Amino acid sequence: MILFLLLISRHGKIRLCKFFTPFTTKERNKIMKDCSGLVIGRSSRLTNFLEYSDFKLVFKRYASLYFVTGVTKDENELNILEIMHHFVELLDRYFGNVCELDIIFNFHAAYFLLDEIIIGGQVQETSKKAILKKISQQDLLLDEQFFKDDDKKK
Amino acid sequence: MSINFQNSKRGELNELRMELLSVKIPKKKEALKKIIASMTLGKDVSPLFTDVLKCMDTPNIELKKLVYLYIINYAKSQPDLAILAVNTFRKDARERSNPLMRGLAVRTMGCIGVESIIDYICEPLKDALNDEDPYVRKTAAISIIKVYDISAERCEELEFVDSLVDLLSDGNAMVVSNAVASLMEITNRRGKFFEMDGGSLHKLLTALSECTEWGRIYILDFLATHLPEDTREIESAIQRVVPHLSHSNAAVVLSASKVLIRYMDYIEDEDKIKSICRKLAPPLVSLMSSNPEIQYIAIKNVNLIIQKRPDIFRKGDEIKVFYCNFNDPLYVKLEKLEIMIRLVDLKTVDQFLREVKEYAQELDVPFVRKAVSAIGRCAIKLDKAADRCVQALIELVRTKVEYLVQESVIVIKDVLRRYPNRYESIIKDFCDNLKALNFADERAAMIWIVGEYADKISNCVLLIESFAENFKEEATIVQHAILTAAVKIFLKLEDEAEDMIADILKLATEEAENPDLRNRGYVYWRMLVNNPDMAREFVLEEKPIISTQSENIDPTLLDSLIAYLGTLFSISLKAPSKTVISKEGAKERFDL
Amino acid sequence: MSLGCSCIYFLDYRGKVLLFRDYRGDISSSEINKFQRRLLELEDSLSKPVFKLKDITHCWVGKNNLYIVALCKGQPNVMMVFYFLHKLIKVFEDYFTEFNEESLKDNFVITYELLDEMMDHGYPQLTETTVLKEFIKSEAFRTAGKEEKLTDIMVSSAVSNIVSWRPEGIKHKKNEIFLDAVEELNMLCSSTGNVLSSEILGSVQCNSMLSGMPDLKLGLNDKQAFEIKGKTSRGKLIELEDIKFHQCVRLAQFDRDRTISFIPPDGKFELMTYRLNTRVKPLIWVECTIESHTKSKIEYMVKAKAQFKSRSIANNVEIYVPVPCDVDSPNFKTNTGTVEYLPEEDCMHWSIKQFAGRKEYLMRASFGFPSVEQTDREKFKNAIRVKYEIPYFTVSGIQVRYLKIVDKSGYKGLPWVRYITKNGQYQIRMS
Amino acid sequence: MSTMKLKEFIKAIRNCKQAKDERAVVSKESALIRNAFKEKNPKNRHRNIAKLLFVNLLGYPTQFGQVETIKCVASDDYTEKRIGYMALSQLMNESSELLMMVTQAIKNDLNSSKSNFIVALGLTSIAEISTEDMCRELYTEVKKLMRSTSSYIKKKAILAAVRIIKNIPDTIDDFMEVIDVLINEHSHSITLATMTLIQEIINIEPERVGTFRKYTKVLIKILKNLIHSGYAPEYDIQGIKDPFLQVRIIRVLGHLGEGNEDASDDMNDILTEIATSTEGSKGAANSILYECVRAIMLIEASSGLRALGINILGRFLVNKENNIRFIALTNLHKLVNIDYNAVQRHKTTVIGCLKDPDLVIKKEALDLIYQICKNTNVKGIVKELLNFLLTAEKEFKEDLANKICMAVEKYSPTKKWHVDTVIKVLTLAGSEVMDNFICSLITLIASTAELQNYSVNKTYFSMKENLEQSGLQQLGVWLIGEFGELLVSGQTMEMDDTPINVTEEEAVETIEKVMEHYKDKGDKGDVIIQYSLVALSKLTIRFESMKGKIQELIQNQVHNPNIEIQQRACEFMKLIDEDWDQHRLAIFEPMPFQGDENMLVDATERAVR
Repeated sequence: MILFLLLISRHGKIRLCKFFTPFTTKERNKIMKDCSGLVIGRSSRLTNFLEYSDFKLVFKRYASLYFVTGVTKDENELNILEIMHHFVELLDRYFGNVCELDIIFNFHAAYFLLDEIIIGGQVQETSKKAILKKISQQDLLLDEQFFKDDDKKK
Repeated sequence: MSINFQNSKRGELNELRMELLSVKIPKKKEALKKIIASMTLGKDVSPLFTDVLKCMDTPNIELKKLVYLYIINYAKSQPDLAILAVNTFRKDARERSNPLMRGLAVRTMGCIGVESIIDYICEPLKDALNDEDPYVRKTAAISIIKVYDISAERCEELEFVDSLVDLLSDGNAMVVSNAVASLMEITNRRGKFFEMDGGSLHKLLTALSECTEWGRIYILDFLATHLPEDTREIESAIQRVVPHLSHSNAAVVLSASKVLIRYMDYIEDEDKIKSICRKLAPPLVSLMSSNPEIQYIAIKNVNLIIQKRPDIFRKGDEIKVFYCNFNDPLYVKLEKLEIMIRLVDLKTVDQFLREVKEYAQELDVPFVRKAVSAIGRCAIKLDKAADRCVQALIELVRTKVEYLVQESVIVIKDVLRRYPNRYESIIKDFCDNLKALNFADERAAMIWIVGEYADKISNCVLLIESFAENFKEEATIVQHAILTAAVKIFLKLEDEAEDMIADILKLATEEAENPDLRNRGYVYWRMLVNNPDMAREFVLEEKPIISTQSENIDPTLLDSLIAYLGTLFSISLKAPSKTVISKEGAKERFDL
Repeated sequence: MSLGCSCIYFLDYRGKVLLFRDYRGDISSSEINKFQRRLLELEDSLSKPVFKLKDITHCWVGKNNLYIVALCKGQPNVMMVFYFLHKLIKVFEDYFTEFNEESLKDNFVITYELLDEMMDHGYPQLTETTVLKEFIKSEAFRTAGKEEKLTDIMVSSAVSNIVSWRPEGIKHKKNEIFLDAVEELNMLCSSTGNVLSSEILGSVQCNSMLSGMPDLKLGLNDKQAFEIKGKTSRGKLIELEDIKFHQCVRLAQFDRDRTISFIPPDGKFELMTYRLNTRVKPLIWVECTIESHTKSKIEYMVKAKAQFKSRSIANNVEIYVPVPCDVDSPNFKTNTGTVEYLPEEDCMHWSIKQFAGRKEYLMRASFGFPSVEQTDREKFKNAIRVKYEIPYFTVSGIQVRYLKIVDKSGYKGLPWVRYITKNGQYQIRMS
Repeated sequence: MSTMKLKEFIKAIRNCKQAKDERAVVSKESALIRNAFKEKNPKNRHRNIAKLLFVNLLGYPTQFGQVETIKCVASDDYTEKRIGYMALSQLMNESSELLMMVTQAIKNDLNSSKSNFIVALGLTSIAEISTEDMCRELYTEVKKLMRSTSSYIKKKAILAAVRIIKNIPDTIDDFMEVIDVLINEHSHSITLATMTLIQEIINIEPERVGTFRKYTKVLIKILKNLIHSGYAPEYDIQGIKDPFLQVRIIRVLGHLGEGNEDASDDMNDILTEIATSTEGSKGAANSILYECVRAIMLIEASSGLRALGINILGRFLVNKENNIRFIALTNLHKLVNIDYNAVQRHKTTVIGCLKDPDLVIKKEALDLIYQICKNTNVKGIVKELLNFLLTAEKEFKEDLANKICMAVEKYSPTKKWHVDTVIKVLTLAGSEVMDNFICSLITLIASTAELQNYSVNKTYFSMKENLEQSGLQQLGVWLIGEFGELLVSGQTMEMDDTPINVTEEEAVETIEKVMEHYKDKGDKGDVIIQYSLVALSKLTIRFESMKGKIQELIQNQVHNPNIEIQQRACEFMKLIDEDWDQHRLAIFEPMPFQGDENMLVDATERAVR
């Protein structure tokens, strides 16, 4: 299973973090700090996997963001790369040509999207169409005021 | 980057080129500013070199300076291009009406780092050395190092080094001081070649009080490495240097102190020495109210100075100056603590302890640890105050804060070594906090204490057995500590500890892989079998008492460091010769 | 031994190079990347200002979101390097009024010119703004003025003179000089009111607007000066512990008979600094008691007392008292001044515009806590900081007895003198 | 009260140039939010929580928002609820007491009839943050929802169940019957979730795999249908049909076939088909091939199928993408014990991987090479590895040096070769080699009489030229101490048969130099000084003439602040005293070594004698 997913900027800022299983705050902070250190600046030609503590890190850089997952040792690393790509494509479709700024200012939307793709560290839906449909239905339910205030990019 | 720029923005370069060709000077200026802006961003604008050169021949000084800036940038990396400008430089260097221009030309030419430049530069440089304007001469003086760096041989051949010596007699102090800087740098390359006589000393001392603050540093540093031979000259030099302790520039103060401390070695009159020492203290203390960076350098240097001349801070209350402020950066705090330990004496120890205990409550763990160990080091240093220090340590241990306990154990071990059998009563407090000892060093220290004070610790056998539970997994240092402690306990308690010693010796000889540990095990075993009384004499013998002397720098090293106060040597505490030799050896990165 | 440095870099807060000047060309341009990496690895407070990587020494200073880094080879005089870096900042401040990323970018041409003139081959040269301004004009001045001819700009006569800080031919309509004697009181007190350490850092700031090449003599109530000259004084004499002078002051003469004589630079400069170690009691004493401290509430009683003569008044008194990091619902009661909660500094800030001597004021504060406790709530007992200014008053009692101004043109210059005392590092530990 | 909107707040933070500015903005806003919470004003509550989420992302404390988060979850307003749920997993870890408070609210939401989305929020939070107690409270609801008519709810309920069984394994029985129904549903997401649940049950209670074996045929059919189905854009990735689902089913099949011939036979065809016909060089295809290989290695595969699997790995090994090569290396590693010969065939390629600039690949390749090592090929392999040791960068050097030592220790055909090789490693990377290899080398030499002369001479000359290699010095110093007389015997010949002459003086000087070099060099240096002291004291009985010099060297250490060094120095200073001449001989005799049957008896006897 996937234990956590982090989006880290080139400068080491955490843009999104989701822990699918409980970690203490101390553990979380250590993971975030270590991951930034391990991943940033790694040449894209090198392997996208690293051993870390008693799990594996699978990561990939998309534009200015590093997508980093920690997965259990029994996971299929290549499949995890595909899952991350799945997420990236969905972000892209939802925001329309997504960039780091979209995720910074609409981090909540990115979390909502993630909730429809992965639950508890397991893939729950592989159809992009189905996911986007459910998301737009939920967006309709949201308080208009909330989004008007915060002016979601469409 | 550069390829990218040329390909996609060829148009931009062309545009700039057109602007450079314009007859209107403001337009040219604008173009050059843009070029320099690109240069600043790291873009390659060298394709414009020839076009820029064409603008060089202009009566407009601002434009000219812009061209110079451009050339300076490429002078080092692309000397072949830069040499194209050489004719204009030569012309500018002969520009009679404006010394600024001449200076600029000589200065910039020296930056072109190819040997062939020397052929072009030697004549204008010679002229410049004799120029009527001091601005040109002071620039030429520095330019000689540049030529020396390009080719030392040619520089000697052309007698530039000798001209430097002549410049020491120049009427302008700034010229003299720059010549001194050059001389010193060349000395650094080829060894000392200039002997100072009374005449040159006098000239330097005259220049010293007339030149800029920076020039004073050059002259003072020069004096620190070139000692006059005659004691009378030394005394007169001292007299002229002392006033510089009042200079507002911290580097002048430090360099002046350096000269004084070195020269003092050659004075025999104790009163004179005392009077100089008295003058040294206040300016050094004042450095503590500067920027943190300057404070840091100053503290490091003060630490050396007071090792050399402990009587400088005689008043006794100087220690207060080094108390840590809440907002001092960590690197300053740590160094201040070092000085505090050096300065603390029986008069100030109470304040010191109050102060350091305060630090031990702070949040910054490295600082707190250092504060704890400072208390211990103070105990070791001051026999009569040891009681108070130990009491302070006990208070800290009783807080049960993990890192306080850990650091205390390590330092109390040394206190016990310094004062055998004086503080056994405190051991109980440490025995109550064994759980906090997470690291090998602390455990080894604790085990040593148990072994050493076995007769005072009723459950010492049990303690050693529990430490030995994971014997195989323990760090080697802990294994050794257990072995030695077990032997000591056995020698003291005999029968009571028989089972334990058998177990431990078995662990150390039969089960251990480490030959060193096994060696030790066998040596003890054979001793015990052979002649237990002999073992008792060897193992339990009182060890020479450690002292704080070991914290002092070796006197010969200290003397060589004193000659380099203010420089990197004084920060890294590496002996000058050693650092130079171990150029290759210093591959690994080390922090200062 | 080489004293100087090889190159100087200006980096933004992320470590990106804004501009640099390579003086010696003996250090590869990739070296600065190592500095950047170290910057990212360590927080400022952890990184020492000077460190060595292989054979290259890095010296750095941080200021206004910028880093100024000097790289050196061999054995630089690091004290000189740091003093130069600070001087550099000072000159840029004089030129651009502010020293920051924008001003540097806006003035990069002048910045290069200054870097070229202030240092040659790693050796500091001319660093006095007044002198530099003679031949490096600021941008604003340039555009306003007419186009310059080669002959228009000359090296400052100061370079050729023995007086390297003052050009000839300065003219002022009114010949005046202003002296400010400013004293900062550094003080560290324990919570019980014991003064742990205290010192006075004094300085005499000048603003000279005198014509020609005036020669000045300053007379202070310096005890040693009176002793040397065998005079007696009616007023109080003080013992100045360590005096440092601007380079214009004739040090040898001072050393001989404690006469402060000098030809001043034009405009503002710091003539001298001095230090006194006399024991003084805190001018503003703050006592802070935490009256109750529970899981849901904390209450403070803060008492401030002015311990100086009643005819003096302290202006802009600001008292900062630390509070736990997660308080809410601040509530303050006081009859004097205003109080606010400064969450960004985890303290409350009590400011009193005017605080007369011998007066005492009281303030009570209470805060609530959220029900879920933040882990480091209890770690708030830092020092209380106090800021203030007291005009017409110096702690040391320093006095300017006279200022003689002699110029060969014979004009009569007017000296003006002011006194002020301020806080320096002024901290009172909290119990 | 703060009036800043979320977006403005984020902007304000982005405008900060320095950490301290950012801290200031965050603390001010946090203080305002604390106040707003205190005032119990629900207006803007969700906005404040959203801001706290951002603050949390930046790494600042947000504990004070926990109570309010719970209120949000319990709110009737959907927006508040959704933000509240989002905050739940971000802000509330560790506070299980507070989580208990939220259980009732989740229960209500699971039973909500208002909207499926509300039910979904509850289910998601169970899957991610639930504690054991929460699971007990809520599992009946989850079980019910697993039979929901909405597949949207159903799939989430199944995944929530995955979490529940992890927290309370004894609920597995309750879920088994549901799986019987779920397995026959024809929906990608339901099948996917069901596979995940089965997988998790097998992980927790491996013995249950037998019960699931009855699904083998159904699963094969589902997989077959999936592969053979027509083009479905919804599920197509790079021309592959739902790779996520394929991977999941194959993984479960692998478990079902493990140790069971029948089930393995059943899946032989489908796995063969996937292994041969999955096309495409992209990630999706490779991820399926990889999963397929894993399954093949797990089940009782036919020889043909196994060959196919090994073939795929062989192809992976020469792939230009590092990720794929990495996969090949890790899996060949697992294969070594199953099919050594198949792996051994790739030896040259694997050694070639040591040239890769990628440290991860290098380390993996090194591990694999070590696995391939046997008594028969160790010499050849180590020879190649030593070449790499010359050029290896620091990070890799340590691994490489120690792996070589491990291989030598385990497979060395002769003792002499063992000694030669480890000394070579110590010469090239002596400061990287772990202590235990040096220790075992010493043991080997000490217990092999015929090698002692050779080893002490060889080491003596290398150590003089490699002062920096601490490990080599450690070895050398020990050998000189123990076998010093062999070094100065003059009986050892060089290659050209000239005798080697080392004097006692030279030998002691060598130790002196080592001690000088390693003084004040920290812990590692102290260890070498400790070794040196022991060596010197042993030499007092071997080099009588050097006693004075040795005494001087030991005397230098009696003030050493290191306790162990001081202890040794003091003991040895006493021992050197003439009074103890007779005893010294017995005490410093060569140490007996393991393998010496009577080593203890021996030691005591000799000591007594």
